[in-house]
Amino acid sequence: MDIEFSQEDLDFEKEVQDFIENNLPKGMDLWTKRGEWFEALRKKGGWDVSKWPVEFGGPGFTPTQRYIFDNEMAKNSTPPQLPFGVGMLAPILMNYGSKEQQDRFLPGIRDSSVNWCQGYSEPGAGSDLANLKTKAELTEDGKHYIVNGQKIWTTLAHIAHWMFCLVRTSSTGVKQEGITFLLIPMDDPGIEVKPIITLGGSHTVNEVYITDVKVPVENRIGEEGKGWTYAKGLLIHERTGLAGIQNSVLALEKAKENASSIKVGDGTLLDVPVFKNKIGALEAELLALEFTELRSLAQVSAGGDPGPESSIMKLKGTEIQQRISELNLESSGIYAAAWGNPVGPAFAKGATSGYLGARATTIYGGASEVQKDVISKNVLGLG
Amino acid sequence: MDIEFSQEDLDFEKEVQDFIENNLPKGMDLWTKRGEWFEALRKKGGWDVSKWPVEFGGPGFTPTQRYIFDNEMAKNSTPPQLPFGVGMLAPILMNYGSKEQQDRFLPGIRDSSVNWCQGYSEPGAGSDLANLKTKAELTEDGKHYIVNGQKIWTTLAHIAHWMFCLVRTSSTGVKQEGITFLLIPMDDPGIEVKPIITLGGSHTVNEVYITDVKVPVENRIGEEGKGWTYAKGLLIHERTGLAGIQNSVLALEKAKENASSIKVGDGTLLDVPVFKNKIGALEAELLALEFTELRSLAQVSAGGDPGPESSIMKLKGTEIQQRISELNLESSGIYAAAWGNPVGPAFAKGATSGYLGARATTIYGGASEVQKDVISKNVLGLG
Amino acid sequence: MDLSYTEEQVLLRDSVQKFVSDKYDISERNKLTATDEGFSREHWNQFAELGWLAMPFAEEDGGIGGTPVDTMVMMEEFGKGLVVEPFLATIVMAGTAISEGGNEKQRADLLPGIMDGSTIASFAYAEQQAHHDLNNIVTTAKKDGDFFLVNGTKSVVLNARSADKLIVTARTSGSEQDTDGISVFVVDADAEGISRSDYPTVDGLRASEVTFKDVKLSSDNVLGELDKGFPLVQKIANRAILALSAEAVGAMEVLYQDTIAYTKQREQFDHPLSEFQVLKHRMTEMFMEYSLAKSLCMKATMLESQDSAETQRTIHALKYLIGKSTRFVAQNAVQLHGGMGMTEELRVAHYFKRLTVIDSQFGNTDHHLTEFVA
Amino acid sequence: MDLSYTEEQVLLRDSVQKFVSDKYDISERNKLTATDEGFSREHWNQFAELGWLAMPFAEEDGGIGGTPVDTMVMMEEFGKGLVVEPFLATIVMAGTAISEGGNEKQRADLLPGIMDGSTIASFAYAEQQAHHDLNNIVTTAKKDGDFFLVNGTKSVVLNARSADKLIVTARTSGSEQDTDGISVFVVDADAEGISRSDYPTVDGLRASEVTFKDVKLSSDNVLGELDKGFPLVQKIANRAILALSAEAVGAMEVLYQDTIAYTKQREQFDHPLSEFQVLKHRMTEMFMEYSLAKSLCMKATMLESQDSAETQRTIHALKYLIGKSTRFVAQNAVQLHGGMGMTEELRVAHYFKRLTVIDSQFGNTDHHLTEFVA
Repeated sequence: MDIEFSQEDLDFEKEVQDFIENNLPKGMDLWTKRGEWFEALRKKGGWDVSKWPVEFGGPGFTPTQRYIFDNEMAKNSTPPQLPFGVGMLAPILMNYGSKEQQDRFLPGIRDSSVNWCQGYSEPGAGSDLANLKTKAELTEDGKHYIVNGQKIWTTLAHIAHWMFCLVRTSSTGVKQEGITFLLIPMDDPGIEVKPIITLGGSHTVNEVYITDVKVPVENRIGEEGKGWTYAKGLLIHERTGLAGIQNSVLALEKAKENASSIKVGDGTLLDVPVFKNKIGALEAELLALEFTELRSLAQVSAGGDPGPESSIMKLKGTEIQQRISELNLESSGIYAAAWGNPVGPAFAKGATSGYLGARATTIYGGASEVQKDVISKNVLGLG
Repeated sequence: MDIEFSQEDLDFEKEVQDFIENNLPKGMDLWTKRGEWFEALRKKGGWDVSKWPVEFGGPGFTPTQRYIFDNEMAKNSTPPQLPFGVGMLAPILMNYGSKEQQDRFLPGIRDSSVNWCQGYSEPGAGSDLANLKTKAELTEDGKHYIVNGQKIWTTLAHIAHWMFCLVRTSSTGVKQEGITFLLIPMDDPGIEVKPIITLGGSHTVNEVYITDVKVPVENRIGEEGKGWTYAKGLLIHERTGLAGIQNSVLALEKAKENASSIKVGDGTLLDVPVFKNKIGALEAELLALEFTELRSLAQVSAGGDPGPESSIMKLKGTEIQQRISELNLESSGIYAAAWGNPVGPAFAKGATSGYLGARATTIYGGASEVQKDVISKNVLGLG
Repeated sequence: MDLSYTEEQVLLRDSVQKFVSDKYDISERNKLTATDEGFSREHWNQFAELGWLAMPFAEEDGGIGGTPVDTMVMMEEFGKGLVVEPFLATIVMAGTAISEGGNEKQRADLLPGIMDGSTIASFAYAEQQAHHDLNNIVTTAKKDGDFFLVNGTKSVVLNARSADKLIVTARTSGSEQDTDGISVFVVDADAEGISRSDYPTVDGLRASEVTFKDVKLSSDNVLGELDKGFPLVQKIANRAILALSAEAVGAMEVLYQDTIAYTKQREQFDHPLSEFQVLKHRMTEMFMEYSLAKSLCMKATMLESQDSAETQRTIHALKYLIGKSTRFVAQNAVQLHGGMGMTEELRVAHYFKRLTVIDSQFGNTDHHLTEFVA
Repeated sequence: MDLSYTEEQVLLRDSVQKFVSDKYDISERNKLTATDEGFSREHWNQFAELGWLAMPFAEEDGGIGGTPVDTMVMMEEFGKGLVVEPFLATIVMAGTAISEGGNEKQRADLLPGIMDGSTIASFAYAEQQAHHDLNNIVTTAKKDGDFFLVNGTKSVVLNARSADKLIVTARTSGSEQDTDGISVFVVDADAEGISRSDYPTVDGLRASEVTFKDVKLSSDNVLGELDKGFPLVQKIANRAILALSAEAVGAMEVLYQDTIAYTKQREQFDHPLSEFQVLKHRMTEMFMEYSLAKSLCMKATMLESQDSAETQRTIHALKYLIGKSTRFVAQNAVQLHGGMGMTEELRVAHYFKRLTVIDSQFGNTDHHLTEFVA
């Protein structure tokens, strides 16, 4: 048992740190020179698609390398990629798509020239994702599907060129069967996108209405009726990713910094016991969660599966994200009330919307209550 | 709206205070002269049976008087009566017993010459009380029941002369029906009492084995098959009583006093922020719960029913009892480990057993989980 | 002891309830919060006609002579409707300042306009360095001959944009954290040297940063005793806390009931959400939090009405408990509404935002817990 | 990075597991706790034969040269079995004092007896006025010519009744709360002037109040540097906390698993308890608390093994988290066992009591949170 990385891994960590030091645009350049950054990552050997396997141009990282890579990126707040193409659709294409589909779609995904959105959720199917109703009927000639239905909570649908979509091709049998995985162009006249304004006041998610959209069968991934199987494996992966543990480590440091800038009496808010103890409790749990992630990584590195511990990461990770957002809300004091205009300390401007927006983390990607159902069943063996 | 008591109620309060001042034995006398205390209560006008109606020799208190009376008794830690006879069986006898039964049993209940225990719980029926299996079969001549079965968690069965008991006389239909209310003498050779030693190390509860006990039909209260109805009304009453709010007010003061006797650094434990804030949070909730009890009382005084608020009192009251017991456990510091021998500060001797024993409060008398089921159904209308 | 409302209080509650049910569905409220002032002058005039604006003021001042209990009755209903009119700023905050601090002439000059709805007023007390400490004031009012010159900036002044009068706290002696040396002034909102930066609040109301630059005031502007204004500030804060707490209780009632209604009709995994035991228990806990908060709100309000010695401690306990319970109820209302709870479409989001703001006003839950145990 | 056990550690774990499953069902344990000493000398000798008592000691001292990770492996299994033998007192506490504080002669004199099982030893450090502060010591060791005279009372000294040697902390200079001026002594448990009052502990072990009256010691009895003993005390406490935490992790594992098993077979309202969603989620939360505590226990133990600068802070975080999670897991294990959980009959009550005691040892959850944020 050894908590230190091996020398090889330490060398790799140094390599990543040096790369970031030399290539990450500084200050405002971060926004204007994102393209150059991704280009540098690509040239480094597929670091732009760090999770892709070697045969598709990825770097083929070991689990430990991937962990180190992700951590260093998080620590340096490097610009994120939109997850839908590179992170979500690509693995499905690689595993279940045909060679033609891979050749057709992967390049656009990789160079970010094509934006994707994920069409899974529906109004009647929240955490009960398999309960979806959007219907795809094969035309008589067997060449097209006619798709009708409605998707909701579709993140960035309003800037997407394509949507990967779960649709129902059969409604006999259990509801997980009869679901098919289709790729639908968003510029089809039968597609209508309506914004949903959320609690934090922002427009990220949308409703997508699909009316008589004609989708060629070439746009179907894998077999008809097997879409749920294709999507499910990735959902689990998505959920682990939603834990955002390294981001929380950074966010907690920032929250402490914010509190230390707030004068209270002769000290700062960070000296107020009730607040300080709350931070302490949170930090202790985060330390434990961080190491839980490492335990899971160690098991994967040793060729095992991620272990039962990994199941708790989304649950606990999102709860911690919410609690950190509460700390910032509280630090902003009376300015928590202000909207829009920056008044009070600089961080206060984002504090309330951060708090409001964070409520979504325990709802999206499988509500915490559903996660607990799943853990009690799959991990603890409770009916 | 007026938070003050009426002049009449204030006069009554004074009367109770004076009575206690003049009659309550002091110091160690409290243990040797209990009899005289109860005798004085009786002579005062049925104050020994403060909840009994006038026609049975009780004082006929108004709801407010009863509240004041109970509070003053709690504040002065007057010796409690065992609840089984005076508090639990008597109201059932008064409401459902025959004149003969009342004349036969009430005197012994009132003068404490006869100890009673409650035979409701069974091994297979915890919070699901109606699921009881103890069987009573009528003899052919219709003069006796032959009772067989087992009761558990029977408080003070080992010193009881009689047990009031729920037994099954029919097992067709829904399980709440077919339950009959019987009075069984504990000196019957078919009764065997086995002690259960609980977490706090004490012997209060027992298992009671009932084998071929022959009970005359004169010992049945009310009709056969209606026992559940008789017992149920009182269970609700028992549960409200279990909240122990005034006792918690006193116990919290005592817990603060205990903590203030523990030196920590240059102050006391009461100055340690994490501990102090925990007390503050508890005290605020207890203030709210105390006033919730008053709200309920006010509604009863005005001729209404106790209102939905009363349903939360057992739940929250027992949770608060447990939290107070945790404070004492923590104040006792390293001496929390010691058992039996008095070492460390005087209060530490009872602190750990108090903490262990308090775990029962959220289990007995309807587990908290069952209480929540009941509130969600009856108060919130959730199926 | 009598915890039931008087006949007048029942009538008052019913009239506010009727107003709310007639005027305040969420789309109506959204229209109001999108206007410049963020509320309706028409409603405000109606409040005046109904006598609501005169309620807390003494009969000798032309008011109705109500107590904080009457204000509680109204605020709880306002809370249920998320009413946006400036009752808190004008009647509770400024009104308390004038009625409790003003001399006969000041009361006669100022209260009639407040009661008839023609004067909007607010209370400018908060400052950036103060966090939640009422006594932490660096805005100064320096004696200059017969006058005072006021300099400083006040933060998050509610409805300042609409106000005719501002009640301002300033330091006339002592240093930053002294309770002594604080004075309370009443100022024309358009006095020379006053400038504002206006903004909407998270919950759709209006607030401003208000800067005072050599604003010239006379001793006629002083409410109460010079240098000894802190008890008045504390009194205003206490009344505001009671009002906000009653509003929060009303809002929590709507939230737990909306959540029950939503979970009954929303199906997941082939069952209404309301059949899931975990959600049933959660809603029970929401109801419990609401009930306990309501109890303590009633108790503290009655103690304040009867000027009890326990009042101050109970108010600290109350604002702590309100912060704790509103957070639990509001967060779980959103959680149980799922994605829909995150949208501006349902009213749950709006109640969530209002309750978030209430916790930030006059000291948050941590602040009052600290004061309570001090 | 490698978080798997070495081959030796796997063997070690398996051998402790085998011992526990052979020797430690709850009725066997009850027999042991009812004996005078509260544990079995036979078991202890077996521990020695299996090499467990020599595990943490350096090879040059005749030990096996294990790290705190090896101790963790054993303690976690001891925790699963609620093992009563004095491993914590003799090996972890006294053993650390001697191996980390003793000079070559002291190690050579004392360690062989400890490792072969013939010497039982304990650590007498706690005092009534200290609450949980390690540096708060009023027991004195006053220089008297070539000797020291020790006076004072030590509380809750584990296994003192069986001990041949006691490690004692005393003040050789400075005042009550100084970290300077603390010295650590090793004393014969039957030295003149030592008296004991023995009692059982809540969890069935043995402890004593130990009073020192003019106990005469020489400089040969000093472990480490005179007046500079505090870092050694801290080291002993840290090792004890790691051991107790691993034991607690083992005990929590049994509790959450026993609760799952019990709820599967116990029916209420015509369903096994395990089908009620509220209980399923509660058990999930118990599992989560256990998992997180286990993670932090592993991390802190590895940091201590590698003598990292982060160790001290992480150990404070750990003992805080262990206190928090054991309370949640133990309380809910009892709650979900219902009345049966309250009886001495099932083992859940015994684990509950052991975990309650662990929180009181070497600083409770509040104490370590306060230290963690200091």
